[in-house]
Parts: sequence; C-alpha cells; structure tokens
Amino acid sequence: MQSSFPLFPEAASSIASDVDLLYFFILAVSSFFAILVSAAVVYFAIKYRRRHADEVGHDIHGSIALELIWTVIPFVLAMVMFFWGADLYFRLARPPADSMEVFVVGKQWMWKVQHPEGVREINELHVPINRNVRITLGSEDVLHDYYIPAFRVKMDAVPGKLTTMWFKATKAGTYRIFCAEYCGTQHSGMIGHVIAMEEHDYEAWLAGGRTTGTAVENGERLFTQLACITCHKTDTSGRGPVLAGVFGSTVQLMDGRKVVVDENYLRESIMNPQAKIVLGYQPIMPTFQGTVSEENLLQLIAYIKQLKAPAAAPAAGAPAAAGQPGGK
Amino acid sequence: MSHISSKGLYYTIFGTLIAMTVVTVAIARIDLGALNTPVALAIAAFKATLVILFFMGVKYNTPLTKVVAASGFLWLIILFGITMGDYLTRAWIGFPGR
Amino acid sequence: MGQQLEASVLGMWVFLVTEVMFFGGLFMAYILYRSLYPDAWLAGSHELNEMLGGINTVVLIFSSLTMALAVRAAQVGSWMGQVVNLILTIIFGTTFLVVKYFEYAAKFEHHLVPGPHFDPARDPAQQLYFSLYFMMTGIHALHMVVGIVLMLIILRMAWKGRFSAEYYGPVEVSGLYWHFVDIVWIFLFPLLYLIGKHH
Amino acid sequence: MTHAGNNSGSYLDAPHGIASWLLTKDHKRIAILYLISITVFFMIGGLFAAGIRAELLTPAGDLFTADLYNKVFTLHGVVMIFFFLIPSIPATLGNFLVPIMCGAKDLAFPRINLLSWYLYLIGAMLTLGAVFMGGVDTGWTFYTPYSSMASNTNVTLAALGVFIAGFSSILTGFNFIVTVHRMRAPGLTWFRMPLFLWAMYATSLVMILGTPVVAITILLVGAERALGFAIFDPRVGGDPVLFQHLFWFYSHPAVYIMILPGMGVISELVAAVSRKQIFGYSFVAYSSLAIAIIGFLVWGHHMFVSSQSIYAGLVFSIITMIVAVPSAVKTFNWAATMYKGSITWESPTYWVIGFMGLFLVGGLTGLFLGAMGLDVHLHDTYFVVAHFHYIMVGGGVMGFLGGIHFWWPKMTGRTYPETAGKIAAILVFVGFNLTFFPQFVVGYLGMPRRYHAYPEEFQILNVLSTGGAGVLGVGYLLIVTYLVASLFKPRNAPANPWGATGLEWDIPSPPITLNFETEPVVTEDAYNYAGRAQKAREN
Repeated sequence: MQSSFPLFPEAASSIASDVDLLYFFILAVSSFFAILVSAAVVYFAIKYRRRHADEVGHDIHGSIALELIWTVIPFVLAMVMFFWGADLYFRLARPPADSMEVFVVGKQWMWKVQHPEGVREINELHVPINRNVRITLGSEDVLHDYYIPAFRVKMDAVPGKLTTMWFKATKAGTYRIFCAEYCGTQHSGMIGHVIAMEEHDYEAWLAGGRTTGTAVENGERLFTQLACITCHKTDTSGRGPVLAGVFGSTVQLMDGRKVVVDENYLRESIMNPQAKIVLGYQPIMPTFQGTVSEENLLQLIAYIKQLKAPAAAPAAGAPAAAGQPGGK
Repeated sequence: MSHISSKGLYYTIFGTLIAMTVVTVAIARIDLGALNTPVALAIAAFKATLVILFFMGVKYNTPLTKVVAASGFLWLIILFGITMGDYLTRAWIGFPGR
Repeated sequence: MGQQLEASVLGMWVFLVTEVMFFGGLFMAYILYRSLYPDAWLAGSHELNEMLGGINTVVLIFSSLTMALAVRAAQVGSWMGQVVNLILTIIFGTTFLVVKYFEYAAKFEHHLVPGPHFDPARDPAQQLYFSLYFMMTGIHALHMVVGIVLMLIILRMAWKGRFSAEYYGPVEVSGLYWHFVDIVWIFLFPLLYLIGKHH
Repeated sequence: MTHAGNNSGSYLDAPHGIASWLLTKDHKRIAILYLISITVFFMIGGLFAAGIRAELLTPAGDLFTADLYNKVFTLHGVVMIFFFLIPSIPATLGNFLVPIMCGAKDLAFPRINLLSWYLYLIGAMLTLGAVFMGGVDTGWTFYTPYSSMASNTNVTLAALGVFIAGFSSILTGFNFIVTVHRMRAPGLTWFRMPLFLWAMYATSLVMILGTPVVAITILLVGAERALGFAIFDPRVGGDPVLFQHLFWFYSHPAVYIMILPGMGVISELVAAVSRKQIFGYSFVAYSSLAIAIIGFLVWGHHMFVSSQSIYAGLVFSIITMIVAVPSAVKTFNWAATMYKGSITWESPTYWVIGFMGLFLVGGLTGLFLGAMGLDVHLHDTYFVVAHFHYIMVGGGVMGFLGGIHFWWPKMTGRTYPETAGKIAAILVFVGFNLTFFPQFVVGYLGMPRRYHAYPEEFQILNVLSTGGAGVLGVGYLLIVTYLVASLFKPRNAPANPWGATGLEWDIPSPPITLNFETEPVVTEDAYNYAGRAQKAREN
C-alpha cells in the first residue's frame, strides 16, 4: 500500500492537499520562531556568559515597543491560522448536495457499512473515486470515531445520535480506516480499509455484491413489520402524523417549539418518542429502543426521507406548513 | 466584618424573604407563558442577593470579598453560556452531528 | 485578630466559590436537559410535593435568620443570644432533613428512583429529571448534614463562652457556609418544584 | 551570610520523630512530604509508561493482552496527571516557597495544608486500590458511555480517588490565594512579587474555579455506575457530549495547572542565572493571569470532531489562538532577559534552556491543533500525544526538575554534584526529544492514540520512541540517585549558592521553622540585581 517506512501520509482526497498546505504553513511559521528563539537563547548564553563571580547583568527592565511587536505579530499569525483552519473545517462539515450516501455504524469492535443499493460490508468501505460520498454515522454502544488518514477526515460516532462526514476520493487505492476514539478492549482492532475504485469498477463491485434489497426497501419492510404503518397512515386518519414529505419540513411541537425534521429528529422520535410530540397528537407511541438496531434505524430513516408529499395536496404554498402535523 | 447590623435589619430581610417565597409559589400558579421561568429565577436571584448582601454581610465587606463572591457567578455564566451556545447552534448548519 | 478573621472570611468565600462551581456542574446538566425535554421536566415536577418544598424553604429562611442573629449575638458578646440562636438553627436544619426524608420515601414508593426500578410507563427522559433531582437535593442535604455538625461544634464552643466581641471568627465563617447552603435551596425550590404548577 | 550556628534551629531538625512529620503544620515539611509522595507516584507512572513503550516496540500486541494494555495506559494517565503533574510544582516548590516569598511564617491555613496532603494520600490509595483490584481501563478522560455503561473495571473506585485528590488540589489553591492576598510582608506590593508567586496565584485560580466541576462530573459518572442513575445515558436521551463539556471545562484549564507553575519556576531561574531583572516584568506577570482566565474559554477545542456545533467550534478555535499569544509573550521575554545578562553555566541554566526548547515545540504544535480543519486530521492521533507531552513533560516536568535543582540547597541544605546535574539535564532533554519527536511524525501519518497494536508501517518511528524513552528513564534515575545520595552528605549549602535575589535566599539553608527571625520588610523590586550590585559598589 505504501513504502514500509513512510514519513508522510498519502493524500487521496479532494481536501487532503489543502489540509497539508495549512500544515506546511504552520510548520514553516513554527519552525521560524522555534529556531529564532532557540538560537537567540543559545547565542545569549554563550555571548553573555559570566566572566567573574560577582558580575551582574545590565540594568534593562523591558521595552514597550518590543512587547507590542511580539504581541501583535503572533496574534496576526494566529488569526491567519484560525481563518484558514476554520475555512477548511466548514468545507469538511458541509457535504455537497450531490453526494452519494453511505451508512456506517460503529459497534464494539467493528464498522458495519450499508450502501443505499443494499450491499453491506464489515470493516471495509468501497467507494468510487471523484464522487462526493456522504457518510451518516451511528453507534450501537459507546463512542467511536471513523478516521481515514489518507483522506484527512474523521468524525465521532456518538451513541444516541447520528453524525455526518464526507469526502471525495481522488486516487484509486486501498487506505486505512481507524477507530480514533477509545472504545474498549479491541479498540486497536477496530480498523479496516477504504477501497477507492474507478467508477466502472465500483459499479461492477456493487452489482456483484450480495444484497437483501436496497436501504429504502428494507426500511419499507421494517415500517410494516414494526407496525409503524398502523398509526402513520398515508392519510390523516392515523393516530400518528402523516410521514409523507415530512423530512426537511418544520413541525410545531406540543410545547410550542418548532423543530426541523432531520435525521436526528427522526431517530429520536423512534428511540425516544415522548421527547418531542407533534402538536395535535397524543404521546402514545412506544419506544423502539432495544428493538430497532442502529442499522435498521438508518434504513427506516432512508425510507421516511424519500416519502414524498402527495403531488395533489390541496395545501397551497409550503409542502408542510408550520403547525400542520408532521413527524412521529 | 467589624460591622454589626441591627436586629431590625435582619428581621426586615427575613420578612422580605418569606414574602418572596409566598410570591414565587403564588406566581407559579399563574401561566405567564415564556416568562414563567425567568420570573421564578428573578425572584430566586433577588432572594439570594438579599442573603448574600445582608445575612452574609457582603455589603459591608471589603471590595476583595465582593470580587470573589462575584467571580463564582461569573464563572457559572461562562460554563452555562458557552456550553448552551454549542447546543443552541447545533441545528444551524442542517447536517446532523455538525 | 482582625488579620486572622479577615483571612478566614476571605478563605470561606474562596471556598464558597468552589462550592458554586461544584453545584454549577449539576445546574448545567439541569439547564441542558430541561431545554431538551421540557415535557419530561413538567411531568417530573408534578411528582414533587410543592407544599413540603415550600415548608422547607421557609424552614431554611428561618434558620438563616437565626444564624445571622447568632453571629450578631457573638459580635455583641451575648452568650444567651448565641446559644439560643444556634440551637434554633440546628433545630431548623434538622427539620429540613426530616421533611426531606419523607419526600424521598414517597419517591421510592412511587418508583421514581432512576434505574431498573423506574416506573416503565413513564417517558424515559424523566429518568434524567429524577437523577438530577436526587443528585441536586441529595448533595444539598449532605451539605446540610455537614452544616449541622459544624453548628454543633460551634454551639459547644459558644456554650463554653469561647466567643466574644473580639473573637467570633468561627461563628461568622460557619455562618457564611450555612447561608450558602440556604441559597442553593432558594434556587432548587423553584427549579425543581414549581415548574408549570399552573397546568 | 552563613548562619552555621542557626542551622540547629532548621525546620528539618526540630522537632524530631515520625509523628512530628506526619502531624506537622509547617509548610516546608508538608512540601517535603508531598515531594516524597509525588516522586513515588512519578515512578509508578513511569513504570506504566515503560510498559506502554515496551508494548509499542513491535506492531503486534504481543507483550500485554489488549485489556492489560488499556489498563496500563489508563493508569499511566491517571497517576501522572492527578497524582504527579497537578500537585508537582504547587504542592512541593509552591508549598515551600509561597510563604517564604511572601515573607510570612506559614501559609494562611497550615492545618488545611496538612489536610490537603492527607486527602491526596487517601485519593492516591483508593486509586492504587483500584489498580490492585484489577485496574481500570477507561483512559484518564473517563469518557461516557464507555466509563458508565461498558467498562467492567474498577471505574468507581478510581473515580473516587480522583474526586478526593481533586479536593486536595482545591485546598492547596485556596490556601495560596488567601496567603498571597493576606500574608504579604510590609512593602511587598503586587508588582514587587517574584513571578513565581504570580504564577502560583494564577494556578490557584484555575484550581479553585475548575476542579469542582470535574469533581461533580466524576461523581455523576460514579452515580450512574453505582446507583443506576441516568445523566449521560443516551438510552434515555442523555448526552455523552455533555460529559465532554463538563470534563474539559476543568481538564483543559488543568493543563495550565501543570504548565503555569513551570513557567513561574523558569521566570525565577532565568533571572537568577542571568543575574538580571526579568525583561518586561509586568507583561510576564499579567500573561500568567491572562492564560489562567482565557484558558477557561477554550475547552471545546478538544471536541472539534465530537458533534459539537461548528459555530461553537469557531469560538473555541479563535480563543485558542488568542491564548497562544500570552505564552509567546512569556517566551520572548525570557529570551530577552538573557540579552546582556551575566549568564552562569551551572546546572540550572541547562534546565532553563531545555525547558525553553521543549516548551517552544509544545506551544507551537498547539497551533496545529487549534486550527480546526487541521485538527480534524490530527485529533486523537499521536500528534496530540506528542504535543501534550512536550507541554506537560517538556514544560511541566522540566520546570519542576529545574526548580528542584535550583532550590534543592535551600530545601535540604545539601548540594548535589554539578557535573551529574548537567549530564542529567542533557540526558533528559535528548531522551525526551527522541521519545516524542517521532510521535509528531507518526501522528501526522495517522496513528491513533491508545492503540495496543498498530500497522507495520509505523514501527520504525515507534522503535525510535521506545529507545528515547530508555534514555529519558536513565536521566530520571540518575537525578533520583544523586539527589538522594546528597541527603547522606553533610549540610554544606550556603544560604545563597547562586547569588540570587529573593527573600528565600536571605535566610539560612535550610530555613528555620518560622522562616524569618524578624518579619522582613521589602524595599525593592524583585530581581534587583543591578541595584544590589550598585549598592555593593558604593559600600
């Protein structure tokens, strides 16, 4: 994969060389100051070494001008680093809209991956190069962290919620995946590989993978199996809100708050349904904590996400106006 | 420190504290909407201030003691403010976990 | 003497700042979870007995008054004033704990103690409320116990006539601690007992 | 000024007996008690470190089982941070010097000072108890839900030990604050105080404002484990990230508890070895306070990939960059102090230069981690491990050892062999760099921390690191050897072996129990070398 004694990591994603550039900038600034100060200290220590026992130093107390200089210059440099780093960070935080989605769930001590097409893998992740890949991360138990050094990306998997990361691989190859958040005995065994492939190789791999239906199909099956459908009907006669078109809308809660329906709201509404009840509905939904695994949960969410509001909806204007019963 | 407050002052403070307790219980029975919690907290803060200033004698104490007493509350605000700053801005970007 | 008293009073204030931060961690969790789960908080507070909480608030205010009067009695050198007020303070403090005991017993009975025996019919987020309720009031009660022990020591010293207008530091410093514990309760009462009583 | 006759009244001699030490209220004796205990814990922590380095010599996890390795690195962290680094300088040099530098007979609350040592011991014993009962494997960070729900080890006992040790630290800080405010000798205004006092004051602020928050947080984890409470439990809607907020609210400032005292020591040493007024005294003094206060606003930079809001991340990142400035100011001022000084080449100078070199690297690599986009890659890798070791060992321990070498004659009345002192400083400096510099490289390559086994391509750098650790260990052992050996020699240290200014150098070595025969009156600024030389010439 690499030489046996690398000193610098491979750069295989669209952001990697930008991260490296910031690294070299800070490295240059740091080296300059480290060498400057060290050299000054050693030079002074030799040049002004004590010549006889009761010699004392010159009576110098300080200099406001110097203090200002060495306050302002580091400050300005630090601000450059801040803005540069923040810019990169914001890019890392915002997956582009055209990203393909992959679900990854951390579990002591493995990474379980689901592609939307239904192919699953463990501790490996196959992705096409030159396409934006958005990963939705969940955790079954404790904190984990999905880390791909060659892509310079990393994100915690936090139990109780979903998190997001994205990358665009630029070079075909096999790269390491590490769990970077300590998670117990086999933490150092929670590793794997990303296999970045040319687009057509990826398609071939997908086609050859065993699948038990796409994520949406699995979600739909679960939706029926778990009897979600008995309350969340396609018309408003159900005891729970209609879910079509709910994703991305804003719903009003019983206590007057308004929330945007996103992945984490859907997740919470399945695992801890009493937490945020939509206005006009009773808190009667049971919790699915312990019944639904994080993987199933991601399938359910994939299913709910793609449910579109009926095209002929009489409500003019926004697809799901505030106040209209929405998610649960 | 060497300041000795009159008994009358202590009784007055005591009376106010009891009165404010009655007020806070009574007000809790009225729905003030969004103001429920702020009003309850304002009354509690008022009561606490009375205790700190008079029963604990900060009003008659050195500036240093005043600064020390205030610093505790300042640091609480730092802890609460910055932590809640995180939680309140979490949904802004629109990507879960960011 | 003045020097020593000043140092002790300053020391107690510095210590109380650490106490503020100690409770601060609990209040932080309270603020966050209340903002996330207002319904669970509402339901939780409905399980608390506002009357008992109110009585305890009044009891603690009484104890703060007698504490302040005890310090004053020491400052003016009144033996009787110190002893009577300290005894009253201890009595009020103990009353508070007795009331608290009955409140806790009721929570056990109603399966409101978080953990495996928590009432499964309730919204699980209420476990957060009751965990914080027990931690906050429990640590507060522990501070009361320490305060009462402190008062017993001070009472013994006062009984022996150790304090005078020239030397009353220990009374004043323990008084500061006592008032602080009272202040914590002044916040706990509305935050835990009085949420949404209008419902 | 040799007070040979007065040495009979030294604090080391009267009164005699073990009980007189264990029940002492003398700040100097308590400092010695602390010195002995933290040295023991440094060695225990060092043994764990040696275990870690030995395991990482080869990529395969072949020396320890994964479980054992996790316990070893956890205990290395817990012991080194809570039982060595946090008390190291404050409880030893601080305890010894704060009252003397203030011109006082003792701290404001001598009994509470002794209580703090006992609390430290109880906390340490509980944590050691957890070690002997099977250990603990959560990492020193005790992150939930691993610590509260998943780990099967003695988390509760270890956490209780840390909780109690926290109170020991609070009591030390509380004592110093009141002492500095109330016990300064006549004439010792704030801006005449030695910079070590400023640093100890700033450190104490962090101790009293931060420590209680981690105490309650750890107590909450204990309640989750022991009582089944739910505070951070995601199953009922609790948030593990809240734990991280509360934990780092203390534990980031705690880094300043470890480094500020080291900076204070170096300020004293730079002035003394250069025999020169410190350059920009008030800037160095204020920068300590600035670091202590601004340091409370940056904790979220440990959480850039934790699912914290990116906007909160922005605030934490910018303040992190700002807090780097006062550290830079200090460094420039130390370097400028040496300009036109009269610099000795005795052993303290070696520690000063060593400290500056290592602290520079440690501080500057903080910039890499403060820049958010770069931290995403570096977070939880060996880059972080190397960075904080450069700060806490390169800065904290070098400062501690420099201080010990500088004040050893004052504390014990003995001198140590100069050559050995220099060799030890060089060994520690070289060994340290060899151990931790490769870790920056392996960290940027992506090696995560807390890994029992690792991919083969990281091996060569890890071998270097382990080799360096060997050199470092020899350096530490050498120091312990000659310092302990010096205790068996006669007390021959002069009152002021370095020709330094400061109240502690005006009294005999070792000092008498009450420090001063008459209350000193301060009439000059700290580090008034030029003024004193002037006066000497006039006489």
